[in-house]
Amino acid sequence: MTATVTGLEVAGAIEQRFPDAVVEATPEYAVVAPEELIEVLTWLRDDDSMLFKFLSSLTAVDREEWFEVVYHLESFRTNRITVIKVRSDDRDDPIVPSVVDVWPGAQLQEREAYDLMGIRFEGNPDLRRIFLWDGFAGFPLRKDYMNLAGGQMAGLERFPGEPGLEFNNRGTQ
Amino acid sequence: MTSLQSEPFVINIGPQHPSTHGVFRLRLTMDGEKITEADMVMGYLHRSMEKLAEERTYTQNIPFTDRTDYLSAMTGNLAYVLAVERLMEVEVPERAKWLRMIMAELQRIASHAMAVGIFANDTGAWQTPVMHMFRDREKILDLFEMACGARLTLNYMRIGGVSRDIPPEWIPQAKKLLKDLPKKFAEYEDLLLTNEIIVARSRGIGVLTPDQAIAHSVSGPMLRGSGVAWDIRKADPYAAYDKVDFDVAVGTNGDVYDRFVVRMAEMRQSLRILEQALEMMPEGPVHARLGAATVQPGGQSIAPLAYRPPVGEAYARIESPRGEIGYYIVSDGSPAPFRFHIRSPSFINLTPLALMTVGSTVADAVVILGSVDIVVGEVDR
Amino acid sequence: MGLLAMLLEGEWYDFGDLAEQIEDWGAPDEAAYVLATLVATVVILLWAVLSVLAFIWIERRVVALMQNRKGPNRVGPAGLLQPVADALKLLMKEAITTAGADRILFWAAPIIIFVPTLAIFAIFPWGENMVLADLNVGVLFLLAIAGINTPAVFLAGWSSNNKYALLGSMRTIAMLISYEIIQVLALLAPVLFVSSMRMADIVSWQEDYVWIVLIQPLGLLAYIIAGAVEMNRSPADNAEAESEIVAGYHTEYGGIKFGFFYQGEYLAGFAIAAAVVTLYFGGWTLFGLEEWIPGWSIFLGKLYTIFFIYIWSRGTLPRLRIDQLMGFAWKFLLPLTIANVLIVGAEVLIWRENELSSWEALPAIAVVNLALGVVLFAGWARFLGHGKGTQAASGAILTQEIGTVHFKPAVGTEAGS
Amino acid sequence: MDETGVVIAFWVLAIMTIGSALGVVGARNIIHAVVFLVASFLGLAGLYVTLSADFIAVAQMLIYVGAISILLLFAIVLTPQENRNNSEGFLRLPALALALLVGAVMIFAAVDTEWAIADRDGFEETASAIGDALLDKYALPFEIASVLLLVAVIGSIVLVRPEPMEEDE
Repeated sequence: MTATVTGLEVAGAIEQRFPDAVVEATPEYAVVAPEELIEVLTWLRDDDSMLFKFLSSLTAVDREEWFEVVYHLESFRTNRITVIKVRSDDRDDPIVPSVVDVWPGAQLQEREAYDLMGIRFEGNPDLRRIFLWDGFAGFPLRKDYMNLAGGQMAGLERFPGEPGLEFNNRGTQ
Repeated sequence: MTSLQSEPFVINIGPQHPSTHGVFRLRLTMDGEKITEADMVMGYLHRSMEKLAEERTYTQNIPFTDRTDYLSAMTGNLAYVLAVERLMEVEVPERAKWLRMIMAELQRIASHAMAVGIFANDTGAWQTPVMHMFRDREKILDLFEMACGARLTLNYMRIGGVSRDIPPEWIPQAKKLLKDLPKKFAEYEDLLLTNEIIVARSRGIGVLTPDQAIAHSVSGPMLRGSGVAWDIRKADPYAAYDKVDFDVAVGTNGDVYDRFVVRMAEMRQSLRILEQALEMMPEGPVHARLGAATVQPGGQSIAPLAYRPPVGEAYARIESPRGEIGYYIVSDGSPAPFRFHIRSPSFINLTPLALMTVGSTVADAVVILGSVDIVVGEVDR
Repeated sequence: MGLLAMLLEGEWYDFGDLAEQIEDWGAPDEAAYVLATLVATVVILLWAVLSVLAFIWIERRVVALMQNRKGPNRVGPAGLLQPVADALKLLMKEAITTAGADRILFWAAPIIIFVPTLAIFAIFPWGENMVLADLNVGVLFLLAIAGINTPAVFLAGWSSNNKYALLGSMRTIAMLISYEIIQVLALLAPVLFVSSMRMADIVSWQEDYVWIVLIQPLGLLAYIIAGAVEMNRSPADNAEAESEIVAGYHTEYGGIKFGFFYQGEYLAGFAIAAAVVTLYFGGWTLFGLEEWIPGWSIFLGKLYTIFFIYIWSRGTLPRLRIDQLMGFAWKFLLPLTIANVLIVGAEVLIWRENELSSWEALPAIAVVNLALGVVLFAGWARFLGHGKGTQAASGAILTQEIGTVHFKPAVGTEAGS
Repeated sequence: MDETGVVIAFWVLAIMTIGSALGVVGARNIIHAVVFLVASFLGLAGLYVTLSADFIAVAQMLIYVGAISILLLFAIVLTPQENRNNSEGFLRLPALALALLVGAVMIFAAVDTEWAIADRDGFEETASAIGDALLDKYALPFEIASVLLLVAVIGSIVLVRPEPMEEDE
């Protein structure tokens, strides 16, 4: 079975090595400060106790107050998986250090994150749109991308036919 | 002696091209026959599934997962459904686990047959191997049709189990298929594996060392072709993989030929799994009881139309024929996922394409692209 | 009635006799000669067009059967009218000339490619003395005409102003030139035995002694491979490798111009098959059977069987990369064919010098050539590093434990041949 | 071969050869010039046939039309774009006059001398005659020519071989 290294454990390990690198730690993930991100991730990859040599997936999430980039790391040798996050609360120009030097595999995924979410990765040599054409205005995956006049936000408050609440066909109150 | 003045020569392979397996463009800058630069242009099939999924309930998102990797819809369903079950801590009944594994392995054989056939076609074998492999793939698709009514975009799995149980005559037909497939695989192996020209066209081409493979987040037959024995069915057994005995096929040279050999060997291992699974599959329900079942107007009680998973996030990954397919679901308690991210193996396996093709010729670039075995639906999502 | 009787009598098909026949009817002698050649040319042209149409159908059915599917069966009974439908479609298609294309050359290229391949059929003996042009440099004429379409292919590629076409034509020229040398050397062996280049002499020699294929296996193998390259057929269809550069030098050609290319490819195939039959398989003779059956039906029967080999290889074999193909020609076939010519020269010399009777010489020559052929073929392949190291076909390792690395690449990059 | 057929063939081929030769000079596009050159080679091969030199005719077709034309085409493809086509030289008129002068002299010489018409008619086999001549009477020149060709081939390979330093950059 792949052992999951919980956010707290990995945060504890990082704390010893980089004192003020961890911003927040929960059982599911550990948030690292953007300034220390590259050193922490390189250490996670190379240190004998960690050996997280495989970047499984890199995802950008728009949490409305801030942007998050989530790194799922796997270690083949020790068969473990962990989640590291980094945040940027600058809404109009979020900048996050690029991990392409740590894992070249992140190249396409960072371009996708930039293309769909608008997060600029500092240090990525070839950061351009990957799916949409260059002239495309806006970043589709952002929560406020499709703000229609009536304030309709992305997401579904409730679904038609949900028991207990009276229901009208538009699915909104 | 001043060298001849020659300008670089840019050639576009795709988006409409017989061997790009879909709308995918490879812009090659060439110096004569040698490639000096390879740039990938994608997005022709980008439907922005991740945005659409935020507007639909968890159950309504299941059909999306078939349409990413439409050559292996079962594994797409399975990965998404496992992620949501991990989020909602749902316990799946035993028979459903076995059914999921059987369907995923059948899908792996069908998808690898397609990949190997198209690879032989890329080397110029004029569709003969592909036609033979289509004949076997048809039988598997008939089995899917019998189980869930569809052949390609199956939509067979549900959160907490599978949509319906298999009809009684399914297992005898599956067993008949399992009896004659080994003969067909033996036929392919001596038709293709030792064919002088296929060996000459694929041995030592597009080599990827294990460190490069791991560093470029490559997964699946490409990773195993480079000698790294990593298979999530063994490393993190899901469904019922821990109850069956099978091997992981690993290559030694990391070239196009080894990926092709690994896929052929994996097809045989899937047969082994299926033989054991068809014997050991227990009886029982195929769908977990989930929350208050809403009563449909016709009086038939079915699973609730939608669920509201607890706030939090979950990441589940399984071994699809193309590599590690993963679903990262973030839930904010509403009936629709807050963030729905697909870790698609075809997309990430393309990262080292430039590394592998630069320096080789156009003919090799096509064969290397064939060995990566991309499905553009999954690349562009 | 005289004509009908003559038709059935059986000798009418001797063009030589046909000329005297017409003279008896009192036509001036030049007119008889011209008329006989005209009739012969029309017959050959008709045969060429009809057999190409027939073979389009046969090939698609045969390759379909190899791929366990049906092949054309919609148009006409069992799809027989499919080639006719294709031809009509091509005729009616709009003749597009790409922008920026070199108009005159764009239109001239298909003609320049098609006409020589038709001209080759003039030198083949179809029957007793049924040969349109009885040149005593027959074999050399065959090579010269085959050489004409090399510049024509370049013109087609260059004038259609298209990247794929240019790349395709460059590849084709490189292939054609290097395999032309192999053809010259391979055809030298039969000429050495017969010591004449006249096709009729070669056929009569094979009738008296033995079919050259029995004493010359290596030469035949080299010529068949070179023939496959000459007509861009399967192991070497780099010119229009679909999976790579779309359709090679005839990418931009539509309509009847593409029809000419398509027909030219089949005719080149028939020409190579006819050459193989005449030079190696005893032309129209079949151990004395030709007294009863007309010579040309035997010739056509053999021709179509040899052509079947090319259909078969097209249906199954994948394509060699262009540099592997060139490596194969220069590093492998060239030394072999030169050695072959030397061996044959020595044998003929020994045979001529001490006047051995054909009963002693021929079996010995056959055995020597066969043995040497096999030894040279395998030995030279081994010498060039074929099959070992990176060339070995090996299976995958099956393992249970996870996370371990089994990477041990065989030394050296892929060998050229 | 009787008289009338050969005479007609000779005149047709002569006009074709001269015409395409003029085409080579006059063609604007250099690729057209090469095509005209190949046409004149073919015309020449035809003329050899009328002189019943069959081996030379077929050899001419094989060597000139097959190989030399490719050599020329490759040379053209490798020359840089700008100085490819015939440029408008101001020497056109003087060159024309000179050409006419030389032409007149040659025609006068051809018409005026008494050619010793060979009385050999009919058609013998020339291929074996050439073979014998090459190998016994002219064996030495034959060997020298082969050595020359060998040197040329080796020279071309040395020129084209990529310098080692460029190899492992």
